[in-house]
Amino acid sequence: MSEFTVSIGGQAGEGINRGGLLLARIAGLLGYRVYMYYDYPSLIRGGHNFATIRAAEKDCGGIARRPDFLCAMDQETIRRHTGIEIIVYDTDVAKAEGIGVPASSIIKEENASPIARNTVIIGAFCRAAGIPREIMEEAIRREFGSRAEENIRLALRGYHESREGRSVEIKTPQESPVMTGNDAIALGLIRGGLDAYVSYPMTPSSSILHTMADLARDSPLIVVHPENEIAVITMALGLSYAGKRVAVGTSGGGFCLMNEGVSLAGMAEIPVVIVMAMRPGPSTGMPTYSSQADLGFVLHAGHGEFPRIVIAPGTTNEAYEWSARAVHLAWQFQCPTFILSDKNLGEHPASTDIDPDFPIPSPSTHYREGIYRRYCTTDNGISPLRFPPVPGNVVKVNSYTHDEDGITTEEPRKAAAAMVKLIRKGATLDNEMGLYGCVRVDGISDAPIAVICFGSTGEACREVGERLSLRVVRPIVLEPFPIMQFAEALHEAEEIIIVEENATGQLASLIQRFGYTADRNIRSVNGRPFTIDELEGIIREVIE
Amino acid sequence: MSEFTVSIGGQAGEGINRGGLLLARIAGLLGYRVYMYYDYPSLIRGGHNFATIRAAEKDCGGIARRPDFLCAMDQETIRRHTGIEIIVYDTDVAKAEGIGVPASSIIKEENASPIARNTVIIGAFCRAAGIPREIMEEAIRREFGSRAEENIRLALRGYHESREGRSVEIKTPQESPVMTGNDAIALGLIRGGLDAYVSYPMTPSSSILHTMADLARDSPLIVVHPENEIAVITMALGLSYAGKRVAVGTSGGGFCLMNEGVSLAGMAEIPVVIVMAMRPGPSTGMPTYSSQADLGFVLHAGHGEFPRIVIAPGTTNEAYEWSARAVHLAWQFQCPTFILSDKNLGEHPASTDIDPDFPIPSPSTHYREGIYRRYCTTDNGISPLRFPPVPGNVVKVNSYTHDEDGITTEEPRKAAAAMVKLIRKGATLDNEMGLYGCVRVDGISDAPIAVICFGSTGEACREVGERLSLRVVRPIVLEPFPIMQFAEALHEAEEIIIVEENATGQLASLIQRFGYTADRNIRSVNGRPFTIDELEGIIREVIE
Amino acid sequence: MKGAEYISQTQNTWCPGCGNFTIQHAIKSVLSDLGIPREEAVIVSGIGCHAKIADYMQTNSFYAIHGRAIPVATGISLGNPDLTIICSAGDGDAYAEGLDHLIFAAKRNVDITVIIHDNRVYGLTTGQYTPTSPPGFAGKSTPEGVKEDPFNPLDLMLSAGATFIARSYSRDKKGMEEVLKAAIQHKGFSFVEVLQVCATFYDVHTCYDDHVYRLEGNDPEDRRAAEVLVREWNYSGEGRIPLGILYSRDAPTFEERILAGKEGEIDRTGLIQRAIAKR
Amino acid sequence: MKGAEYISQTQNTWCPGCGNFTIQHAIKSVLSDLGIPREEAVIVSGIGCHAKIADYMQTNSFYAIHGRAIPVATGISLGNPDLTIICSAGDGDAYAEGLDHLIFAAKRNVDITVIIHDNRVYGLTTGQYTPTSPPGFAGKSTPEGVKEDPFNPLDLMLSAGATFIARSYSRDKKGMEEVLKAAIQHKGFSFVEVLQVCATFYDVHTCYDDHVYRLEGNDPEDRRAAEVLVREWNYSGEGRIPLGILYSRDAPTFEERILAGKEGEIDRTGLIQRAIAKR
Ligand SMILES: Cc1ncc(C[n+]2csc(CCOP(=O)(O)OP(=O)(O)O)c2C)c(N)n1
Ligand SMILES: Cc1ncc(C[n+]2csc(CCOP(=O)(O)OP(=O)(O)O)c2C)c(N)n1
Ligand code: SF4
Ligand code: SF4
Ligand SMILES: [Mg+2]
Ligand SMILES: [Mg+2]
Repeated sequence: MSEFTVSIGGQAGEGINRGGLLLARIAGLLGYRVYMYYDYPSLIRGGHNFATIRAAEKDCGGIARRPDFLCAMDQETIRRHTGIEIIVYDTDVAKAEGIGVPASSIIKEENASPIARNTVIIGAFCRAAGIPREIMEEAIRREFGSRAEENIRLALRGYHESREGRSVEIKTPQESPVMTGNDAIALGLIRGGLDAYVSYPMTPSSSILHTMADLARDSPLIVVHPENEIAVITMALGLSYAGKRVAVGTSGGGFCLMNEGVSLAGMAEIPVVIVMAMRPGPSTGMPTYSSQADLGFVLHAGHGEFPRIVIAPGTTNEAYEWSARAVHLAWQFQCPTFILSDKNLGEHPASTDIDPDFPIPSPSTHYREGIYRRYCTTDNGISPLRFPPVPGNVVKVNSYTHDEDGITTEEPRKAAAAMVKLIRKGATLDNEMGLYGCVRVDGISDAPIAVICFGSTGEACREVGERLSLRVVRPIVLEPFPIMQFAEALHEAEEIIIVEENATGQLASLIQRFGYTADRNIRSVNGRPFTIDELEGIIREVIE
Repeated sequence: MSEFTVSIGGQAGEGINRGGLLLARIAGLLGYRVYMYYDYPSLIRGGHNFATIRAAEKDCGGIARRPDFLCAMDQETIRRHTGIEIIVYDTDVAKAEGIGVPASSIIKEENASPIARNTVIIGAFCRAAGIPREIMEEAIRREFGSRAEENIRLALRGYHESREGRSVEIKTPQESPVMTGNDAIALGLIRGGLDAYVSYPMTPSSSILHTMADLARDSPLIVVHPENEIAVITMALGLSYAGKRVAVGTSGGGFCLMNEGVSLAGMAEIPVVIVMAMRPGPSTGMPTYSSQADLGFVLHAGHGEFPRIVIAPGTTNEAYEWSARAVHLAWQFQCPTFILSDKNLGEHPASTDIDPDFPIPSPSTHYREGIYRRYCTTDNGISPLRFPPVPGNVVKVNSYTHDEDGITTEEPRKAAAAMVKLIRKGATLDNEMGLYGCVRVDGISDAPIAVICFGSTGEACREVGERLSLRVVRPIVLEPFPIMQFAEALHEAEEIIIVEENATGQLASLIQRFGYTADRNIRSVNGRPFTIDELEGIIREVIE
Repeated sequence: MKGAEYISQTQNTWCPGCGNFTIQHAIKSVLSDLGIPREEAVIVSGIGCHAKIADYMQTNSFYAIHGRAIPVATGISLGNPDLTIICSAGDGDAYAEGLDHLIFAAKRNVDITVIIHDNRVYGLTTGQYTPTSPPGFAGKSTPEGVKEDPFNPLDLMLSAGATFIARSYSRDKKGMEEVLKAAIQHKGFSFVEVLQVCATFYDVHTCYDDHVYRLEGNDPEDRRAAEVLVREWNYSGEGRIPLGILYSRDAPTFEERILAGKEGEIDRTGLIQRAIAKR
Repeated sequence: MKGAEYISQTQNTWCPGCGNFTIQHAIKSVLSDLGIPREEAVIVSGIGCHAKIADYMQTNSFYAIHGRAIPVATGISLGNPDLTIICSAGDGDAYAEGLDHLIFAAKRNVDITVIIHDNRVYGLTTGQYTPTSPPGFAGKSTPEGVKEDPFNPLDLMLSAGATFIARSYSRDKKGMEEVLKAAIQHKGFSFVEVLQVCATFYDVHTCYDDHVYRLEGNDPEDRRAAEVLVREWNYSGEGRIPLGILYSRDAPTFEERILAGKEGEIDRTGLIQRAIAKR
């Protein structure tokens, strides 16, 4: 097997995520590129969780097909996941045709914590998949650190009680970290120059907060979790005004509460990066599942009109690099800058190669000395950004329509000038984005059929595109919409298929504004990502 | 003069608005249809306020040209408003070429309150414009009620100190009330079945709250002004759940805070009417001026996807009738329903004929008895709406993705079904809107050049359309977009000019989604309405 | 109605040992005892573990959004004051995200019962500090310990004008039932803080077991005494933790004040005609 | 710097007789007296009449949005704790729209000075009731009188943990200057409630003139005494109204606690490498 997929399933609280991560580590040490999909309902104990780890030759961001192996922690897992070749399960709690080990008894005998049962099962899986013991042990050592020895003992018990099933290929070991999109966003923001992160927990953005809080332990990074999202965004704007580079993170409901702050940032030209992680709505919706239904909202959020940047990375690497750039761009253009992510990108670990020294341009600042006017008129609409104290000067920012000094005005001519300044800044921004590769093309770049998608749907589309020889066009930057690059990417395309995870076709509606109409729309609203086979089937159907 | 315009100007706190209303009453009693534009900065005392009253033969919703008369309370008014034929002013505080009266001295002599100085000046104006004393007196009686006699005395002093200037025509008296768009919205909501109004003050929506609070004095109407806009919308949803027909009102910043509640209303299918009165943004912007820059925001507000209705009335009559319909539609379709208004519609009084018995269909309810399931599946996506207590049943509403009983679900099939139900309801709504005249056509309905606009810009466009023999197409309903009616209205149009009061062309962008591209865009961002002459000039330029 | 009839068929997903079970069953018993049929009771909840009670109770329910259960409940109560409205809110919900609404409900004396499932942690989002977490609490957002001290919600409620203030504990079902019964019967705003043990993220039941005591013979109308009782334990450090009704007084409710004279139907045509006449 | 240098050239549009003038000039004098140059002072304001002070002061300023001055000020203070941050908020602003932030700033002991321009009315929106309007106040949204009683913001602040609580009056400039000087010098959260007369919508200066008195010889560290003083007047009815510093205590600030050990530059590459190594 040059590629394999293994799932692990059980109840919340049984360590399914951790088990999945361990499996991902094992696959990584075997020399595979890995991607893990993690499915869990919004509860703390019970229910049914599962993780599906795909081990492939090349980078991937989607799960391809029915797994080859299943690690079942309970009967429910066996009931739900059918048609799988090799099932490894706990004979103490479940019945199945497959490779059973008495995991619960082993835990009892070893006097271990019940949560460690996953290790026993994974040990059994390693034997079944012909994975060398040393690799298993090394993976456990890395995953569990100080608690490694105990876990190795448990895994070996599982290993010995198991038997061989079907062997996976062993490749050249490599050392890429397996990290989630949220990890990559956190690290990217730090790379981009972040000084502070402010956030109120909300799935699927919370793990950025947790990672940031962890990283802040021994660094000057400031991390604050305030009383609610309104405080988050306004506190962030205060930090930004005082000279800190700051980001916030949230999901739909929390983002609603930030809208007024976004509009303030737009008017007062206070830079801030906003990570907006989508999940299915409306309202509370399905907190632990994924969606792409907030694109239109983010493009229009906040009252009034002002330049904004909306970036939707589609891979973990892109999440890192574009988050770093987002910080730069936000401070360069002094406007709210969005990382539009979702659960599928944010919470799923994948093999990643990120450059800790990824280069970021330093922002240009024109102000030298003399009188400082926060909103002074310039050709490109960008006024020099300074932070108090500016010797001999005051820095006045204002949510009202204001003059160059930041003083409120209601005079029609000055009001129009203030708006013209914002619009001009938007035009400068639009130009500057031409320097970046804002549209990614995968598959066959001159194929007549083009699949258009954005964000986390991109990886599944890419793989299907490769399989079916289609062109796959994915704008990474959605605002300002990179129409030149997009038009070029679609040059001579004859048929357009739009794939997106929402009900009303928000990407379709966006590109329609630029004169591109979809011939076919593929949409999904159940919160689960398209699997690659499923998407392949649907696309095959529409193109035939 | 078969039509005339008079302005009154002075400082905030000098009764400019009241003076304007008195002038409007006078013009009304003279047999004119009147419209008053009121311009004031965001302050309580001082500054410069003015009201411009247009008295015309037919209904109008815009000011046409330089006024014929100016009532100046101070020198600043004379300085700012130039080129006016007849200026009536207070010789005690200003110098001008015109008709001066010692208004301040008169006030002192009469021992009257300084705020009554406007009455003296208006008395002087009446003489100057050849307006019969009896009409002036009758207008004062109606405007001032118990304080009429004192004001008549003051007006007569002004009248006697004045002289004739240029006489306006006296028409057949009529009895149409002069009311603002906000008044009309309030009365329309009540006509539509409103039981409760919840609002936090925010210009230019506040006067709806004030009118409602006043009307609630001797009626079962419930009016609540809670701690903030988040409480407003959630309290409203509580009232709605309990069986009350409820509306809320706000402007951009407050609406930002309501977004989460809007999304909740969408998911839980709780009806509510939201009056969203636009002013220039972003952020605090210019609170007392007007704008049409929140269209895109309102169309996309709230995370996730759900049916919504967005109605933008363009005249006071439309404000009344569509507000009444809005209540009906919101409860019929159980979704957030917006009245998208602005300062120019909401705060400017105009002669209005509204039918206190304007008919509203009664909502159909299919639930009879037996088991009640709040979200039961139906062909048209509409589940019967009942309010607790429902004998023998419970009514469960839920912000999570839910099943027919209102119980949380994360099961992919049920989740998709819940979304399909919402989308189906949207389709039913779309159909139903075909029964209403959602698109208004003025001017020459088959002219090759079509001006497209929405909301309060409509009246100025209509007049210019009539003058220049253009077709004027104005969608009153913007969501669900009435594409059939709109297409019909644009049948064989050869050139499209879009007029809107924003910077980025939000209406243009909306119709672009339906394949209509503007040939010319006319936009404005200074917070002031297009005057008719100004707009005529611009349109002439682009069509020549 | 029997207690069991108030419990829905929905699969319960609270962790074993979770204090929410006690609250759910106490509500059920009290509704049954008070003879309030399920169609006349409404559970309004925010979002969080606690909030799942909306699904689990076979009563009317409004499963609202994080932090906003209280204004929703206020609206329901204004819309139909005959309903028995119980608002189940979390500590993250009511003390952080939506604290203002809690204070205003107390200020207005809204006639609802608010139960705070105070587990002193964000349960559903897997363990961050809340405004009542003890100093130094190391949650996922504060791995080095929280950098602010808790406030005392009972103290805030007293200052805000609450007319009924009580505390219960999720391992004292009987005491909780007594408190809830009184709370539901109290005319006006009833605030019930429950020390609800979170078995997974902040299990301090042994500490509570050691420190709680049931109030006996206190006069809840004695405001001065209430002030002392309320501050006996400050959510940080040690101190005896009084359970029971700490404070109670009579006052007109918001509903009474707002709805006075509002019986009957609106004469719409008349109202509009009168308004027109004034214009 | 001389006092006048703190006043900007912007045309002032407060009504004649408005109490905001006193606050503006007291701030100016105190900044001058304390030798805080204007480039090191930041005025943060919400929206309302009071908030125009941001335009009128020739200092740094962040003219924010209604109700959110306090979290903005908190952010600025965390970003640069060396700045002197004065937050001018209205009673609508800080007691209604954004009450939660006020309570959290007190809870955290954020090192800012919050001045509430409490005119007990929404001035800029032309006269609606606020949370401190007296019972029965007939504003534009409550023509028949407000249907709820005011709360006592000082009492709430004490419960929330504020470390400095004072009250001033806009017709006592000298007293106000003393209070403001102490407030700015206080390390931690300083809450200054100003009874600011609104000349246009709620002019109760004669009533205040009759009832206010300056505190003398009270020990601000005596919490029990503070409780009594704070409740001497409850924003409804009569009662003597104490002016001055009602309460003050020492405590570590939020900035000290959050920023401890955070000096120096972030080693970005190192941080990222370490994170990668753990994955
Ligand atoms: C506006 C918003 N912000 C954040 C969240 C994410 N969220 C869901 S529950 C919760 C915390 C719940 O804590 P608590 O109220 O204490 O309830 P518990 O789970 O402890 O019962 C949060 C932050 C949300 N749903 N909505
Ligand atoms: C979110 C939001 N809601 C409402 C408003 C409208 N608004 C502006 S000022 C104000 C009230 C101000 O009252 P207060 O804070 O007491 O200030 P004052 O004018 O009395 O100084 C309101 C409601 C707003 N700007 N933003
Ligand atoms: S996490 Fe805590 S509060 Fe939530 S269900 Fe489990 S024990 Fe209960
Ligand atoms: S309305 Fe009141 S608070 Fe506002 S400026 Fe005038 S007097 Fe001052
Ligand atoms: Mg909790
Ligand atoms: Mg005020």
